[in-house]
Amino acid sequence: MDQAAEFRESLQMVRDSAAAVVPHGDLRRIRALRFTDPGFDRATWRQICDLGWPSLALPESEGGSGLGMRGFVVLAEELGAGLVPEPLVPAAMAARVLSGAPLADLLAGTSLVIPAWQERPNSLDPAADTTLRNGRLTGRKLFVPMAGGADFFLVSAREGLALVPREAPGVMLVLDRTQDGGTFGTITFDHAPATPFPGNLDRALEEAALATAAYLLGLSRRAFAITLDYLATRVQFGQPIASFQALRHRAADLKIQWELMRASVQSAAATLDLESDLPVCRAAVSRAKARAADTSLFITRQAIQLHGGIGYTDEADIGLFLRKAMVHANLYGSAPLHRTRYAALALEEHDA
Amino acid sequence: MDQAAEFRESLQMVRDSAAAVVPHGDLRRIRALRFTDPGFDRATWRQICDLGWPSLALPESEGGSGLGMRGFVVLAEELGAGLVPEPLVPAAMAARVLSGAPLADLLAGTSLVIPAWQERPNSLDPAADTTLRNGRLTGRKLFVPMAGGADFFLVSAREGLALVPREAPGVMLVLDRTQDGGTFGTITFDHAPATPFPGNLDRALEEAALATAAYLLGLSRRAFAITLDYLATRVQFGQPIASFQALRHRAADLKIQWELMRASVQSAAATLDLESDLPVCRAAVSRAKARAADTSLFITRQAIQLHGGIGYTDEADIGLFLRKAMVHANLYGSAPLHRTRYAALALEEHDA
Amino acid sequence: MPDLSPEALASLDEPAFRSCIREFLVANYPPALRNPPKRLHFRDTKPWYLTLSRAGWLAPGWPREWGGMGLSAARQLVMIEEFERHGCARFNDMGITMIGPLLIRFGTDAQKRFFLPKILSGEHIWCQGYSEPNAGSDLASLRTEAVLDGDHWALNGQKTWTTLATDANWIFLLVRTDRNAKQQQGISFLLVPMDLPGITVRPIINLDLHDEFCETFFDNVRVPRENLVGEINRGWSMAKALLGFERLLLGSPKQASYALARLRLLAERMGLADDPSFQDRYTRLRLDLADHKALYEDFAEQVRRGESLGADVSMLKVNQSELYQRITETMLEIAGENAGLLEPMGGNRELHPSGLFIQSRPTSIYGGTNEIQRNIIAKNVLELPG
Amino acid sequence: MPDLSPEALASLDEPAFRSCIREFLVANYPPALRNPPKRLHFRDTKPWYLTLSRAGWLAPGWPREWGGMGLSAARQLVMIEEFERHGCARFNDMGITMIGPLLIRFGTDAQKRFFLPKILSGEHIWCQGYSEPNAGSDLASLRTEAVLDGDHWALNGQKTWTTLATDANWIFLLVRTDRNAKQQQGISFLLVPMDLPGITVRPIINLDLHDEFCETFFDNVRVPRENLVGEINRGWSMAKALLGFERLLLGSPKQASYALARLRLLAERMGLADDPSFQDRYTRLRLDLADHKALYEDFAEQVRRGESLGADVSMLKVNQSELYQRITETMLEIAGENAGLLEPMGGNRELHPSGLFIQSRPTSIYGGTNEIQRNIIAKNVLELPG
Repeated sequence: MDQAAEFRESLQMVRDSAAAVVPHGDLRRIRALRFTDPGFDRATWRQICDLGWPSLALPESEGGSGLGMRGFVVLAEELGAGLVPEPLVPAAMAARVLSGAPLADLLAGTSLVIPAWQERPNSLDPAADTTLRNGRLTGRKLFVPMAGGADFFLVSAREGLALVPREAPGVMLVLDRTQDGGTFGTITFDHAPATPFPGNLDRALEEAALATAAYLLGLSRRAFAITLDYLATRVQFGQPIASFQALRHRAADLKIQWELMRASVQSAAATLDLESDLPVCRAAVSRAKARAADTSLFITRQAIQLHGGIGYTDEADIGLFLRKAMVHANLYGSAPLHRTRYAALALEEHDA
Repeated sequence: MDQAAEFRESLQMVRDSAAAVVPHGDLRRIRALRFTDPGFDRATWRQICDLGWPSLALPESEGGSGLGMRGFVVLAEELGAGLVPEPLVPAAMAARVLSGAPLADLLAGTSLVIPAWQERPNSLDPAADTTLRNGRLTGRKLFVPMAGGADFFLVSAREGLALVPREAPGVMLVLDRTQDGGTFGTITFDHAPATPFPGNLDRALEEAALATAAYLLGLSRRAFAITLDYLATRVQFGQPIASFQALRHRAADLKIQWELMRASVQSAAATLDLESDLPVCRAAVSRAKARAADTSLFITRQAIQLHGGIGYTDEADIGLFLRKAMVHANLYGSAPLHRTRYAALALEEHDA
Repeated sequence: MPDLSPEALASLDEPAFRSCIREFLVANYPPALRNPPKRLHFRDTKPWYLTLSRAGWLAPGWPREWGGMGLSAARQLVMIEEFERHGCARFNDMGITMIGPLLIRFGTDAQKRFFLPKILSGEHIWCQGYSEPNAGSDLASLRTEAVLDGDHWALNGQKTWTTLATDANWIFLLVRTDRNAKQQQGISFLLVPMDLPGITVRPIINLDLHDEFCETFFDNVRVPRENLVGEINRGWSMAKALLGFERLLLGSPKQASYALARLRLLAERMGLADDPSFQDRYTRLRLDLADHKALYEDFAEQVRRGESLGADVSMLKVNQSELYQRITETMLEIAGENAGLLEPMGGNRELHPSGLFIQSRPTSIYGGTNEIQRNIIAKNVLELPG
Repeated sequence: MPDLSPEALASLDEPAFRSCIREFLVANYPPALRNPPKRLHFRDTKPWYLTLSRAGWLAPGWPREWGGMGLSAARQLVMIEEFERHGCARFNDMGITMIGPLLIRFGTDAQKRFFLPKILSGEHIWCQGYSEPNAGSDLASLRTEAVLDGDHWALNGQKTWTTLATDANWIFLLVRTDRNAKQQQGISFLLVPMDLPGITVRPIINLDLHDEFCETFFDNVRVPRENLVGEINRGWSMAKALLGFERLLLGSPKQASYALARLRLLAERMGLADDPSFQDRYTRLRLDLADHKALYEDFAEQVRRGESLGADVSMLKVNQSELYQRITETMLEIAGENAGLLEPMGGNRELHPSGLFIQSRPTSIYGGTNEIQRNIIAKNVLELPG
């Protein structure tokens, strides 16, 4: 077996391993966790840590799998297919930056670290107004995913990064519910005690954006599969509605769009693994994230439409996929933001 | 019969009268005139003048029908349905401005006056760099439709309008062929003798833009009708292809788009007849022209696709409609130009 | 305050009529109920229902002899326009719009005398039982069955999408009364009190997390024989005959128009009001709405002239719902992370992109999916063979 | 100049192989023929054909024993990519891509010895006779018929879309040889010299006002019996078996990529390069192209691994053609009045929006319409029932 084939096989193993947390087709756990606090299951989170997923994308020298982002997007795709609410993407973002004991605790599943970097809606800019002076952090962070379940926040400040315990004095957390049953936290830090940490979030943000695209890829795949099943099962006018050509062509279009999304995400992952030039990586991520945001909403909207009335009930699982897409499509940058960034970053090709 | 019903009946009479020049379904005359000089038939032009069409939109006091633009768009729609190449729209534009003997000669069909006002591509601005000094005109005009058949040009200059005989010294005309078999003239005036004429083209340009939208409406209607016939006739896999649901739904979409275009054009015509406020009129014209440009190309493109291979032959009439739409879609402002103008002109509605 | 009785209104010209309605709404409509984000229950709309009832304005289309306003279709449209403009909530109107007209046209005198006053007084609140889990767009598959057993119908089956069934004390049903009849034959129209033994109502939580819809189950329910309306086995023909200018309303620009104004508000909030790329998209949507309004006006004009609407009115419904959806999709796209919020942004009901996005979804499904509408256009408007 | 013989090339690694091809093209390809706006006739491409023939490069996929290069699919792809990158015109390649492989696989020794050298020498120029006026996507309706009459086939019927038939001296046909067989059975593969009595070729002017396509009529043409290839009544199976990685090429990003570069040029000429609304649209098209290339690469990678392509390769063809068309539609939209010009703007072949718009039209029709491709995806990829 050549190297490329071996790599493909390793990716397949990652994909298969996701079944540990994503029981095929059964969304009862997902339903039960909606609109609860913290919106995910701590036991499952520990299981995820035992499986080594938060560090999957790290180099082998740093305790990772060596499969890089190509491995991580395969995993994120599978978790998306299962609508898994546990905060793997933010935690992996933290793992990219942390080291020493905080990293070990995070990876052991004993201490969940969630980055809190955003101060404006629809922004990818970790530059902050938040200040860190004399070990005290002051500022306000928005849209922190699953913040209610964090033990620590990894906060970006003007002076650099800092770790703040969630329970520290001066940390005020307000939770807003999201359409998928999770939460966004708004966190106000008022002279909260904080431990400075070296490094920056540049690379971690790109990885989180791409992993979110992969999560959207997975949820779209499953939404489409459920819809195909429905088309094959639902009978109207004496025939399965899958036999109606207009719906068949729509399904073909959804398939093409999904494959474009897949190719986009996977090629961006390869770029992140093989390219060191940050603008090139950013262009690839923007391309994938813009595509994923648009296409996941397109596919889940069409999935509802193709289900007809039943698709508009909360009982039907298909709606869970739409709601998840609504929340994740704009995380780590909306499609317009990424298109604008792509236009600014990507070189024009002159070879055509 | 109430007034509204009477008016509707008058419009129907205009529509019926178009049959004089538009033989139902027979495009032999149109084919024969393609790529000839001047690209239209002078005898037909005289017939058009005999029917009083160039002055149709004028008030009764100025020799018109009193049916206004609502009447003129009905006529233009019918001429579009027949792909009539005779330059009614430019001539009517001239008729709106002219008076006295030049108008009488134009309306009698003895002297064809074509406006030459454009100096930049995709512009609706009749403001000109051309100068008119001491009865001599100097400048350069672009995209003058059917210029090869004109007897006079009605030229916009900084100092106002002027009439210039085509054969005057200092007038150089270069013709470029257009995809529909007609021509665009580029005219260079080098101290050409010219007769100043009062007035401006503001209103005339709006009317020409709207009449062009109506022409596109008509050609789209006929292209769609031909396509429906083809769908009902062409057999594949043992059935008329009209029985395939994907094509049926496509046809339904084309119908909806056509009806939107019709409603847009007809409501804009009513606005021009009933509103004196120029910005309000311009917004209505821009709305109709943007819609007509987009939709006529959409419908004719789809018409080719639905015809399959035969649609890509020059022998099939359907291609004539696509080529006509390609030329007329951008006359008197492209869709992007009109959308931009609409955004700048149209009041936001706050009543929703 | 001018005289607002139906008799007095009848003598007014259109502008005066219109301004009377505006004044009435300003004076009487509960401000808290303007533009509600979700369909309201009868507990919320009851005071308004009774206000209309007292004014004699509850049933614009019914003849005056039965307590209606006796308005022409044109005048009813004016009323609807003004109610929409004011942001009036839809109340439990099935008695007014469906059962009243049905009984007036096909009912016995006894039925009219019994039911119509109780609708106007708010004593009877009706819900509709047409759809079934396996008979949505396909009425031939209707399975809820009524079998005559002495003086009663024995009723068995299940209806779905019985909107606000939990509010209603009466339901009207299409039921199968002849198993052997083909297609839409063999279906009858039955009126059923909701408190009969054997009826179970189960609210369905919808995608908007609202309990507007219900499933209603009938298990050997015994319905008095005289509760059948009109001829037996002619239920579907009667139901169809009632489809009047109401089909126009499915294509009203109201929802898209409301959404577009909210889109602009959202764009301002997101700092995009002058963003050229947003402006471009917004202008296209404005143009789409303006042209939709022009098309709607053509159909409304038909109604005003007293003409009946053809199958082509389906075009309005398809176009409106898809435009409305494009607008709310644009909202999601520009809202950033706010697109995922369950509640309105900053508690401002006007800034709720995810809510409006979800509410726009079923408009291409209910009242016959847009796929069914396109089938209708292809068959009945374009007359395509096959 | 390095040794460019097929033998020498075989020993090179991919980058070296690729750069050899580039050098060869720079040195040998006629500059005037780069990126021709229309399909060229053999009178124009003949010198290049013969250049390739002399170099032994004409038939990359044929085995060396028959004068080919014996390249793997992966190496053939490299060659194609480099030819496309250089803007090489397509020549009359039906002999190389269709008949050669067919005879090599299914032909008799006599057929191979007779035909293959004449293809390589340019003596035989082939055209394809598959489509008929009533059998486009529907091969079951094929009606051109060959009836055995002694030592000859009596051939009657009509073929259409016989591309560049006026250039060809041989045509290969799918013909019906068994009237009673069902579906795609009963069809055979026949080789016919164009100079036989009873053959008429009529060029069809296409929408691009070019005579690329022809109709070809057969009126009692007598074709020698031995001109049948392979088994009788198995023609369609053979033709299908030849569909190899060439289906990938129908989805190559080449056309869209070329068009996108021209769109940018046009935007600059129209003063729109910095227009935000254009930029927004242009960026979307760039992203669409980049993602199409990523998808294309996945299929190309399959070919490089030596795997055969499945029905899902249809997705590439649909997506490429519609992307190409969106790009040329954008050209028309921004070109102003220039969109209507018959000839390139200012004589600059790179600025011809209307020409490219028209040329992009048939890409969603030929090679199986996109409607047929979607049928295939629904049936064979998604395996939808019905």
